[in-house]
Amino acid sequence: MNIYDFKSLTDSIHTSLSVNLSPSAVTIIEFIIIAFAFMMLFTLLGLILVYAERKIAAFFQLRLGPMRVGKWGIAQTAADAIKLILKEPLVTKNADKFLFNLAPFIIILSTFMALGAMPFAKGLHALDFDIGILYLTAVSSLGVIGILIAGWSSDNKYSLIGAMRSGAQVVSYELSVGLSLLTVVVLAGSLQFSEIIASQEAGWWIFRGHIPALIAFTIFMIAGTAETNRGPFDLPEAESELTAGFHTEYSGLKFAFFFLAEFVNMFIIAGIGATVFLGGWMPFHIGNWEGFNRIMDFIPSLFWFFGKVAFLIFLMMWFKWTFPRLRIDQLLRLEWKYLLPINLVNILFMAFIVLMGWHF
Amino acid sequence: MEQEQLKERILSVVPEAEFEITGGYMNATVPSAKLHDLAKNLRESEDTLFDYLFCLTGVDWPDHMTVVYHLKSTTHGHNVVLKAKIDSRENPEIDTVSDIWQTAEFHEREVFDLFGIIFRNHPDLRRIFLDDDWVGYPLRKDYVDKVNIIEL
Amino acid sequence: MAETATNTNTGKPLETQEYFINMGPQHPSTHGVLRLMLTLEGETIHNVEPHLGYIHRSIEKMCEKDTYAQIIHLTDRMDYLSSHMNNEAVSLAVEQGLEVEMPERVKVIRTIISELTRLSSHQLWWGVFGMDLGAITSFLYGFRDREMIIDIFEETCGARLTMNYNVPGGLMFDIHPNFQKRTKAFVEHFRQKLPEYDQLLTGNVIFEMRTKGIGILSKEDAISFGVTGPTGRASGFSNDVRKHNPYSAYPQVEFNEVLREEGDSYARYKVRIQEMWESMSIIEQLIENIPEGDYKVKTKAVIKLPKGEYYQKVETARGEFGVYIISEGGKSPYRLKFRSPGFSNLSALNHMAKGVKIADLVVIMSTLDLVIPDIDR
Amino acid sequence: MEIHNRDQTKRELLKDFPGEVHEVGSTNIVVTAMDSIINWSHANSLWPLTIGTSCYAIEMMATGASRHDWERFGTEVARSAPRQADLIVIAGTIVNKMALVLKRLYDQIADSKYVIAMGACAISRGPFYYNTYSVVNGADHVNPVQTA
Repeated sequence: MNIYDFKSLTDSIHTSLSVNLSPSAVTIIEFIIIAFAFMMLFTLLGLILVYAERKIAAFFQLRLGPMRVGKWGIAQTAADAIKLILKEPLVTKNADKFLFNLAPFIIILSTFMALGAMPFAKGLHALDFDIGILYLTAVSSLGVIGILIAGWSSDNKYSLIGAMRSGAQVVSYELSVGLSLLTVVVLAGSLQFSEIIASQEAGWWIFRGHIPALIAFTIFMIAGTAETNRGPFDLPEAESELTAGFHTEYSGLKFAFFFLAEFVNMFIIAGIGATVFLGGWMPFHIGNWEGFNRIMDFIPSLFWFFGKVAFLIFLMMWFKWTFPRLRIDQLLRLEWKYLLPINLVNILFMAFIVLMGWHF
Repeated sequence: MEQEQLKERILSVVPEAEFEITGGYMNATVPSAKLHDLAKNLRESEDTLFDYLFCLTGVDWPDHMTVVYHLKSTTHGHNVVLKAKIDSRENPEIDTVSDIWQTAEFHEREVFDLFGIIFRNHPDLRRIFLDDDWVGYPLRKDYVDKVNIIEL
Repeated sequence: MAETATNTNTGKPLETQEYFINMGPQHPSTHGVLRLMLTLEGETIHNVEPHLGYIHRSIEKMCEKDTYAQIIHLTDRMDYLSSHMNNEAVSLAVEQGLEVEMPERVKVIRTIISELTRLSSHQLWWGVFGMDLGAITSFLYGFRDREMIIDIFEETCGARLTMNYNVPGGLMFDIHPNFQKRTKAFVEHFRQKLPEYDQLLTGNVIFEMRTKGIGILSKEDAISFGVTGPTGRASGFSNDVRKHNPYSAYPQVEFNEVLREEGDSYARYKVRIQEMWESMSIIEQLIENIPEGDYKVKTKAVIKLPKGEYYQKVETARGEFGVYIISEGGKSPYRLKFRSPGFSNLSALNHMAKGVKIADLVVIMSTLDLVIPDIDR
Repeated sequence: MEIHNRDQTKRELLKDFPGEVHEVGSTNIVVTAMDSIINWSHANSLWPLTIGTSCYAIEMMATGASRHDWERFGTEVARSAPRQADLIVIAGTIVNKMALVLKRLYDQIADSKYVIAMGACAISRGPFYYNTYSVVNGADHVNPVQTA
């Protein structure tokens, strides 16, 4: 279990910094390193996910997708990014300029904060809160404030409708995300990510948690997709209804922030889902098959995590390119009349299973 | 209903109607003042029941204007063409039939827009295709557009 | 509508305010340049007021100056998705005036091409309908198979969209030698693809929630508004011109007029899917033995219609398309009126959309299958 | 054959040029490199505005659909909001009433923006060249057109 542990790497950085510097300076330098790493990750994620989305969409739609910009079109997102950065940043005349400019940053900030608690690999963890899940669910839904501000300050009715839809949607689906995660917390007995992952050493919760874990996972995927405002829940920016929804008036870099945040949010939701239900960086283990488990351990934890995340992201893209969009009242009905009650019963059911010790 | 019966039926409501058969349809030309009553009668009577107005248009003749109504009964399957003759070209007015057939509302707006025929009691008589400040009625024969329209 | 909330301090009902939203002329779901003024309360629509004329090209005025052969190329550009049927309407009206009987070959070819046009139009509609609902994939599926029909057209007459293939007195050219083979191959292919289309949307819970019971139009209203075509037939209004006033080769083929009673968006969807099956069956009945003979009859270079009035209607993909020609005996008509199906269908929009949400308005507009140049002319 | 030197050629070329020409120093390698990157990104990421007035719109849609698939060239993300688009494809006839809207849409697009007039109707009225009272005489009368 000790191979590919990033803890040795992070520890060595920490110790080598501590030799000459005071503890506070070390902390600051480490902050900067982490911030830099996250910025890199953020950009990289944006580039890769946008490209992946285009290629996957093309795959579903019997097309080729980007082909001409670089080999297989890999430079496509780079071209888009440069163009968006250079595009004229417009602010409409009657817009509330301060809030209008603030909104994209709130969204970006919330995604950054969420990335901070994400366990990427064994020992690769910016912060390991003891209330990690609580923190992540809280922070990842901060983005809706940015969307509301964007919609309000744009001085555009389409934006406002989009923002209001988003508000209603995220606030509702936040409950389901939280409750479905709690179902696993009942199993794992901890809110801390490292402990949740460690508790899945004998097998991932989705396999060991009986039917309630499966139900919770399904609900989590539905609610998570809704929380990232992606199709079939892309009502805030419903293209055929509201042109571009809450970001109708945004152009250039600020629009790129919204665009990016959507993809990084998708990564975060997939990351939480992978960590809580699919064991995070934990390799695929089956009970006490020692030999099998050891072979699995040879695959680095980083691959496990990103592999699972990629799978979940693929699922979410599959949803988007298959389903028609819901209507706002149907969306809320789905949450309040179906997902939430099912979820509540599911938690009780799970608690009962845990009490009786029926889980594997 | 056969054409002869229909002719008598229309004559009983509007005695001064004139008839003509062209293009496979029976045309009944009536004065514009009588059109609304006749239309209502034909729409509501059980034996005629012309419930489907499939075409409504205006025609600009040198000395008068007509509004042409193509009617069909979906139950009996017979057709008739009513033509309302409006004597004045300067100030053409006729009663609307949009209270009888709802589709007439749009068609009458179109005729107003392009011919300038005013439909009395129309719920919302505005220009439909052209800008509100457009001058003239382009489908009239005396419409002049020196720039675009070639006169031979 | 929801119950009105009350102010907890005063006990008075809270005031709500209506507001306007301008949808279009540039809007992805108006399919062109239709402009709708929506009066809304929250997301609920109180009133829809269409503003037209953003593509009003004065085709009727132009027709008064053009010869009958020239009019054909303008009709292409009205309802460009059923351009062949529009051409056919004018051709038939002129032939009616000239009292010439078309050879059987012309009739059969016209009918086959009309049905192919209907198929391509319905395919495009299916794709765009999915896109309006948010399922973008259907858009690309619809276009994929539509391209096959377009290829047949291109081979036959050299054009993809504005065909100009029917002319007064027959056809512009004879069919390409490959026509029969390719059409047969297409129908065979599409018989397998259509269930796939149907599966992608029908049966999907979200799709059925979004369409069932949305935008109900009763039969009485459909007749009163003159709503024809698949839209009218979904309300139970039997209006298929191919059945009621058969033209070209329609009297000799067997097909059903697809009728449904519900009158909601789902019914309109189903009617169009079913019509595609009917179209394929019509094509299959005719394609095997296209009669030999001339592809046109000899007409004068400049046609002069005898004095009189002619009304010819055909069934386009959108409904009943009528041409009303008043001729004074000259080489161009004295007055020419196109009765376009879209114009009448649009007039029912406000009636259907009252009290629904914005998202439903998009669905209703999509199922009306509007082509804006057809409305504006 | 007389061989001109560079200055001479330039002078001849500029003979009829109405404005003034200022000499600049040697071109900067950094600037040109930046320029080529910017041009590359503009060329490969043209996001079109979803607007189509008539028949050509269908052909434009066909260009975006499976067979022709303009996403291969990076022209994929059809934006419905003018702020985020780079390209207007004027697909179809422009009539007087629409001209104002088109002008406004053009103004609403954030720089850098490009316009393609697609089809005869948009370029020079096409079949609506005479006898019509409402068609604009080519889209370049409304806003600048880069490609027709």
